[in-house]
Amino acid sequence: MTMNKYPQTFTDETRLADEPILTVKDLGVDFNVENTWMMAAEGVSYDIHPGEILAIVGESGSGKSMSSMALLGLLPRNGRSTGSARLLGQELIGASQSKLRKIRGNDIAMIFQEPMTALNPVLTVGEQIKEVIEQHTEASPARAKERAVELLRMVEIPDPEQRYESFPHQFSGGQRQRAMIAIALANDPILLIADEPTTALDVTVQAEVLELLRKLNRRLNSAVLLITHDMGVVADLADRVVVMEQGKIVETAPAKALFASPREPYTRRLLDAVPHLGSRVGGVLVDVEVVDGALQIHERYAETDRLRRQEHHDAGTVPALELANVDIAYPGRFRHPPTKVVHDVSFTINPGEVMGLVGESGSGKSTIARAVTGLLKTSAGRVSIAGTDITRLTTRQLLPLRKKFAIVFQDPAASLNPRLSIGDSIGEPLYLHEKLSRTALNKRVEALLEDVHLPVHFRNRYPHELSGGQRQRVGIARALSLRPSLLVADEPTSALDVSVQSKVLALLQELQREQGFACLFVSHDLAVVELLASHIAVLREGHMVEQGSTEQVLLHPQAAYTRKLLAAAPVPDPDEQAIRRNQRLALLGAGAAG
Amino acid sequence: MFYFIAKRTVISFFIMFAATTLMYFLTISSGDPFEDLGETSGPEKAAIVAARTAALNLDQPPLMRYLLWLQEVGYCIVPGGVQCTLGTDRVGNAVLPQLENAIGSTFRLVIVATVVALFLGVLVGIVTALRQYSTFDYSVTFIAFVLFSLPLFWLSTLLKQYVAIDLNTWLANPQLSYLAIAGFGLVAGLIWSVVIGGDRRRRLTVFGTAAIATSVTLFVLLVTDWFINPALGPIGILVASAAVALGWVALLAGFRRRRITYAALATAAAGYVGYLATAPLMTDPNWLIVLALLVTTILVSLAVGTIVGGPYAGQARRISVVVGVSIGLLVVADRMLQAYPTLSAKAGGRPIPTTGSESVNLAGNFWVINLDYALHLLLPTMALTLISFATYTRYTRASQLDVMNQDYIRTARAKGLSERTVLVKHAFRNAMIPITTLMAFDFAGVLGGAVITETVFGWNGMGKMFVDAIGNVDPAPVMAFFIVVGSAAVLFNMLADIAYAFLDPRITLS
Amino acid sequence: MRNKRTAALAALSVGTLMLSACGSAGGTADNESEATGEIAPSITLAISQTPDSYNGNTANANSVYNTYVDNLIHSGFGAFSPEGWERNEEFGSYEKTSDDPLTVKYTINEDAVWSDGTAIDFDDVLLTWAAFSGQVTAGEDENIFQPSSTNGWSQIEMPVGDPGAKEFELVYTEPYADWEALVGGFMPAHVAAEQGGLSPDGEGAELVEAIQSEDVDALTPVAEFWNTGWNYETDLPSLPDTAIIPSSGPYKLDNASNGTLTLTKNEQYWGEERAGKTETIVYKTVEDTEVVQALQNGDVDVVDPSSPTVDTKASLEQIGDDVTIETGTTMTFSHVDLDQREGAVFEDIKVRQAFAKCMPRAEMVDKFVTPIEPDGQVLNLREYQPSQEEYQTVLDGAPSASMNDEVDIEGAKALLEEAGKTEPVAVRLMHASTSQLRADQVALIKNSCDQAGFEITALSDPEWSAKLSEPGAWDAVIFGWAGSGLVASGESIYVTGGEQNFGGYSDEEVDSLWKQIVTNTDPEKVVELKTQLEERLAATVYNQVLYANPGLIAHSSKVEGVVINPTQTGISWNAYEWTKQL
Amino acid sequence: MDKHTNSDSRARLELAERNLQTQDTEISTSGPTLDQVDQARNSGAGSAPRNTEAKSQGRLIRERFFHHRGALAGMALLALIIILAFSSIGFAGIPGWWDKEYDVLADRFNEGKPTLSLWPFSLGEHPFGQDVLGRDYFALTMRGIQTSLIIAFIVGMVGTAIGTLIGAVAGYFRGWTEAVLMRFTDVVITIPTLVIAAVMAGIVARSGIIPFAVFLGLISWTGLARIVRGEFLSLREKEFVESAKSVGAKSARIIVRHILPNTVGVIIVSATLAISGAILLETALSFLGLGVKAPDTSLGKAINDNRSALTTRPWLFLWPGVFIVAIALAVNFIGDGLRDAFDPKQTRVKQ
Repeated sequence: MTMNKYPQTFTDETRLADEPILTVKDLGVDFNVENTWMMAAEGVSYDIHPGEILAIVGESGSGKSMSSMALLGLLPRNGRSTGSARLLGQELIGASQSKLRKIRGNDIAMIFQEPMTALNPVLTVGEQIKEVIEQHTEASPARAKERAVELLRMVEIPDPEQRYESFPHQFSGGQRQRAMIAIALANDPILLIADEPTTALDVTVQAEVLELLRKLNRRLNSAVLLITHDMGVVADLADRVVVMEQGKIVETAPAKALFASPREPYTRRLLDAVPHLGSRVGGVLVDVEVVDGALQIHERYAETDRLRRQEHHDAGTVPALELANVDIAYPGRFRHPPTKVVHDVSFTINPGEVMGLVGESGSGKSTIARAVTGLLKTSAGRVSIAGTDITRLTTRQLLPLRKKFAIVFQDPAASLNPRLSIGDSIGEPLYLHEKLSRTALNKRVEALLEDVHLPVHFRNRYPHELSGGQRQRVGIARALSLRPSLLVADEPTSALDVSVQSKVLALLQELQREQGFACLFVSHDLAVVELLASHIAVLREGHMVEQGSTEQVLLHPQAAYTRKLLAAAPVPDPDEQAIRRNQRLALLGAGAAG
Repeated sequence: MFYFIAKRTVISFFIMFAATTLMYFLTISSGDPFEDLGETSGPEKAAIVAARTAALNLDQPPLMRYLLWLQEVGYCIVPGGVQCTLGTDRVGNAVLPQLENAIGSTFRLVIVATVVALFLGVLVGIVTALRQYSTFDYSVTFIAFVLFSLPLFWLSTLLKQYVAIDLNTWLANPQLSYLAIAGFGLVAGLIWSVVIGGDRRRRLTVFGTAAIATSVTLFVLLVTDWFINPALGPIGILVASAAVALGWVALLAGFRRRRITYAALATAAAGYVGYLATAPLMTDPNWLIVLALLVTTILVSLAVGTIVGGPYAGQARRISVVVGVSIGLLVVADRMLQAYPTLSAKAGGRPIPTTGSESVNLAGNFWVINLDYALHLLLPTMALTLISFATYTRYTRASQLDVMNQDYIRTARAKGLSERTVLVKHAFRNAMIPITTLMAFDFAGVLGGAVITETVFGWNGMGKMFVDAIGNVDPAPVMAFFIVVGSAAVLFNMLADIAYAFLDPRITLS
Repeated sequence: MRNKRTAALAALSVGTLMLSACGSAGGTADNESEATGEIAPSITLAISQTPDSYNGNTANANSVYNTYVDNLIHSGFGAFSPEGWERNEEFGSYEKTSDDPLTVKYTINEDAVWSDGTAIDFDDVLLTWAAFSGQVTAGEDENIFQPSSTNGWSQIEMPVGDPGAKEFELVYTEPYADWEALVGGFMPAHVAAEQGGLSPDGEGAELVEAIQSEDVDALTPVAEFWNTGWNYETDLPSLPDTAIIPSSGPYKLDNASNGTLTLTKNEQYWGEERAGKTETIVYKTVEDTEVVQALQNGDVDVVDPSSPTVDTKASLEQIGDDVTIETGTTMTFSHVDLDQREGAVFEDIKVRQAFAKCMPRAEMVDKFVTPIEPDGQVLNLREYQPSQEEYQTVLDGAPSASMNDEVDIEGAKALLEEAGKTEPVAVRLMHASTSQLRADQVALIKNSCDQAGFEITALSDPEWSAKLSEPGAWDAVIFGWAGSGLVASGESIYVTGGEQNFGGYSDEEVDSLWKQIVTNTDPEKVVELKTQLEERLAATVYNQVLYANPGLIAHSSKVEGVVINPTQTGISWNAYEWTKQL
Repeated sequence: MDKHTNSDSRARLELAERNLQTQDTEISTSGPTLDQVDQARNSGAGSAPRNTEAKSQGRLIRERFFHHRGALAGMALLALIIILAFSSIGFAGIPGWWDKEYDVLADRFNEGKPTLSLWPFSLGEHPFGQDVLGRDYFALTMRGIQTSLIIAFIVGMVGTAIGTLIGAVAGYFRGWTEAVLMRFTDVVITIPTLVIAAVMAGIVARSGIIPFAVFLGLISWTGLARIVRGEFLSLREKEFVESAKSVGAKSARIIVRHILPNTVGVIIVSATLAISGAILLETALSFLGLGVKAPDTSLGKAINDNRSALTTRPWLFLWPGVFIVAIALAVNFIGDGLRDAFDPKQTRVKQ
């Protein structure tokens, strides 16, 4: 492609001088909510140079997304932007829609977070790529289609000719994001804005997409403005980092410098809050080496762990939870056979242990969590809680047993009934099982609120008045209200910002220490699991791939899948991440042989 | 697809069976089949009672009567030599022929009303969504709610009085004072300025332009006796064809690609030539000729699109066909308008009828007869349309707003697509998906509404058949009506699901 | 920018309209014929129900709307005109030749033919006798024909004659008071014969033979055809084959579509006086409530709403000079029947009289009649209507009948006291639930009679008609009877145990009077007997009659010749005379 | 109408999230209003933002509802009509301020023409005129409004109760229960409401307006049943329901305490629209002669009885019609406001 992308005012000369291609100065964004202008971002200034990857990081509500949308004039109707943003000297803020339209998709392209919703469901992927080419060039439809196929090939979609005719829903999540990238790159933009491009993806897919972005950045020399909350991603990709909080820039620094020595306290706090994979066990995959393209694995721990288990067994400890050869299937309907989502899974959690159950989406980890709490029927095998097999119990028989286990859900917004006050929500299990008097109930609820560090008067509030972290604390209080011997936590922190996540995790650890319950901790995030779990089980597509002590699994993974998973998780440290990246590529290169 | 249809048909069959059972017993227990004989004296009464008892099998227990009726329906489903009658009414006449006769006019009414309501409702709904929270939006919302709240027959009665009778009186002697002309201009200006919106200056410009244009047009039309001898005429068609061609290009493709614009204009030119060439054929055609001309139009348009469109042949062909068919419609409209004076004279100078579905013994050419159909449809369609229109407007508005907030619209904008492409290509099709479901729902509702409309406007359709039969406690016609309406409801639901799957590739029929 | 373009589009679209106006030069509009004195080819008459049969003599098809059409397509020896029975000499003549046994000699006009050219003669008469007499039976007295009634005809012996004869004699086994109006309803026997599988040739000899030999097997298919073969499809989507529906009147059936029936002039019609003046007469089905707007809009030319209200008249008047209105009273009258069985509220004649005294009849007339028909009045007789000339004579001869012309609350109170009623007398007054008029009438009665010591409860019932013959379901009931102008038709209402004697009234004198009336063929004697009957019915308070319903017709002022006809013949009785100016 | 219910939901969510997020870091006892947040920011001081003032769900809904101008106008209009109808001629034996009764006959005054005059305002003897029998048409219209409103509210309540029950049971229990109930709903839905009403109305109408209204309610639940079922299908998969199940709450408790309160918006909106639907249905049935029977009266009956009076005595036809339109309009606007209030993003429209 030899199209000249730069406006006439811009010559090769200036480009060579490495002038910034985008200069943002004092950018502000406000929204009109109920006739009040509310600030979403202000005083945002930064430059981007050709070929550079600039990351804007911040937690939710930091204004990172909206300030980027403002660049292209894509704010919602009630938004307005002030300040200045110059693309190669052209002012973008306040430019007419027709002028901006010529820039969008052409000079500046965007990638959005949710590839499913960001692609039009009723148009073929090919059509959606083709139209952006036709919009900005004089290419004939046939030529545009050729180019679209070429782009699909470039983003590594297999069979691009056939996939051209496919609809978005026929693509996997990663492929959709690739298609989105193909759209963005269709006209060789000078700047690519990637708004949380990998947040919705599994780690292994994320690693691939990040790899693709890096490759394309290098090949096309487009600058990338990366908007993300994930420090791992930043460490993996960014050259320079802008940290935002509450609509303002806190710190701007080259990536390495920022991670090595953050200047601002906020940045420091943020970085501290991010769990670092391998921080507890001292690294990951340490015993895996690739020597001449072949894997070398040291096996040390496996035996020790097996022996420890045997000890427990011999001592006659009744496991808090024991799964034996469990199958779970969703019931079939007329002409549709049942779909089996969990195959022959067995594991044991002894009292006081925390078992991390890890897997990507579709691995069946949440399904197991629900089966363990009696919300789903198993189709085969045994689920014993404190020695009682719950799979054969009727609802009535199960009732007294329910005091022994509890569950905390992923989405704190969805797991609390929006129409019940916090107090009622927390008190419900007590009300159902202990039939307490009003005053006794109130006392217990107050105590529980204190346990999870929430003020007592929150009792009378409703879930929507609480932040995500507070809601999750309420969820924990509710789960622990009956002092269960087993807590099932289903991704309890994955919907939370990192700083909040660390607090909730700390709380969980604290409570676990105090109360000594066993815990099945379900998560996709190995770093989080590492912090809490003494044991880890890895699931993939319903099959148990590997289980063992945390050290064993992280340091000496047996299964190729575990290794892949470990290698794909980015760590918030550019240097380490660079090494891990190479390690991952080497592992991939070594193939699935291991 | 086949499996889906087969499965739905079987389920629908059982649902219909259960519903007919319910309906049958409700109907026969709904009153006294001899109620009308209360004021009849003498031996006639006994004779009628005997005859009616025989025709309705009133000497049988209800269950037997139901089984007998089922048997009659069975004859229609299973071909077995016995004539299909759908039972007999209370004077012993077979119901099927009545139904066949009634279906025609009812469906003509209901389909025209649905199509008009759908078209206008979707159009206005989209505009209100795009102009959300504008004066236009508020006005349409208010009007839609008023229309929701109107009792159908109250509206129909008012329409007859103030639209048909008064308009007819005016048409007999079409005159307007200058003040009235100016008034119409002002109203038109107001509407356009509100529809188009923008800042104050733009509104004023639009208002002025539209007001003056409307007033002048009205004045010219009146001065030239257009309302007495209306027609578009060759010049009108020429101008209108060009406008239509440019309009469709603006809406569907934009003027960026010259070849497409040329293709549309070339089609318009071909259409105009065709109009002049076929003039003798069109003075008194029949449906076959009209159909043949339509096919020819489409073929010629395709050819023009392919030849002129060049690299953009695909899009050019589509637009050419739309332009060609639109010009065909213009020609038809022109012919109908030309037939107006003849029809008006035949109707004694009162062209808009208040009752009936067609003029009887109307000797006239193709256009006169079809204009007569159209004018008879005018009032009942208006009544039925207004209420459905309100539903479609609200629904479309909501759907369009929902779609406009979707991420893929933001993506489309971020791609730098023109607003036209965003709306027509990305938003419209998605916004139409929920409308398909509404259509199925609304069609059944409109069929129900036809019961009232037909009675008010003196149509001999299914609605009237139903109302009469209910009054007479005469189950066979009621059931025949219900079989049609129920089947239509079931069928339209199925069609809606198929349309849904067609519009939304994520849905597969199974 | 976008908006500017839209504005331009708006202007453009308006401009298109503007330009197109110039194009109207190409129009090929017919100039409307602005002729005066020319007669329109068609007159449209609105009727509220669709005619359902060519043969209006069957039980199922005996409706007034069929009569409206029959008037023009079937001729007989006479018909009821507004002035009463009127002979139709164009069809034929008749004379009574003997009183005992009653014998009438009929002669059909030599030229009288069906519109298909077949002569109207003896086979038609014989088929009519066969159909109406109830004497052609299969098995146990089961009439193979379904006539609307066998009254009168059942007393006639089988006419004797040859196929093709134009003259015939009818001999009655018992005298029959309404013999004049009885004979009519001739259907084309040659069509019935052919459709029933008999040969139509030889002036219908086969059919005549079959009837005379009482060959039921041969006649059954003919009877079946007579019963239902002439029915139209419901709502008149189309007519049957015109070959089976020939006309004997000034017009013949031409076509039908969607409930609209078109008659054209019968070219074969032999007469002159009754020959049609307008080319086609169109019957259009229009609901009563919609006729005014239809007339105003010119959709129809003549309307005959079946129960006109004050508003019907007022809105017609409001249309102005374009519409001409005629009013009169009809033969239908409203009345209150009283349950006078043993133990019923009105068993005691004093209570009946009291009820009659408080009945606000003048007020009802004021409210419901005079706004429509200014000459309307309170009705005091049961067998004669004010529109009949005998009305006054009979009324003068029956003093009890006009006893209660004025409301007399005090008198009613006194009567109730005499009857020993100290508590208010509870009366359940039943009426049809569908009629607002009846509800209003009940409201007026309650308003007045509650003052006199009654306590009236309105009993609005959709199944009132079934409940009429249910003793104890009501105490009083308000509804209407249609007078017929016939002598004998009221018998079943008044005699002991009569089928329509819903209140259980029984009076020996009345019973014996009726016996004499029905067999009397002398009109003057009948009037005398009926005068006695009226006196007795009023004196014993059989019921309380209220008023004769007002009637109204309206027509476009361009139409001439329309005359209101209160009898069951209806508005179209003289439609052959109608003309419409263009 | 709330100007920003749709377009800014994204931005609003983000801002709201930010305000709540601050609580996570600093849990304190009272929060600032939006303005206070702004002030705090503008003053530039790094003072810790305080918490947002808590608004209960109910209060939010109320606020959104009261920001909906159409709904407010609808409320006012409906309240006015209800007060007018029930205070003027009284109800259930309690006398009202209007001195004439709807069923008392009187002499007609000036041909029954209305005496209402707007300028100078005066009601006169018979503001809406008199009917043929001289009954005061104002009183009659008021009585009609009472009947129509009673019918409409009963229909709304009965239909809502049945629809909710069937929808809830079908949506919650799934399986055979759902199959049977929903097929039954399909059967009823196949018959257009007007048709089934027309068939049965003749029988019920004679028993008086209450049974008539209950009957209409019995046939107008199908739409709601489907909606409620849909809501239940999605809510029963929600984590808070699983959460309740996991602590052993019984089905009845889950339905009543956990799911139902979350569908209340849909139900209320649907009930409102059922009310306006019922008014129109009653009118349509009256037109077919199958509605309320004399001596009862209703608005539908009043206009149907006086259909032929349109040009001669228009007040008889127009006044009840105006009230029908006004009531239906008011109720529709209230429904619209409620919908916006309960769920600003909801896209469902009146069916």
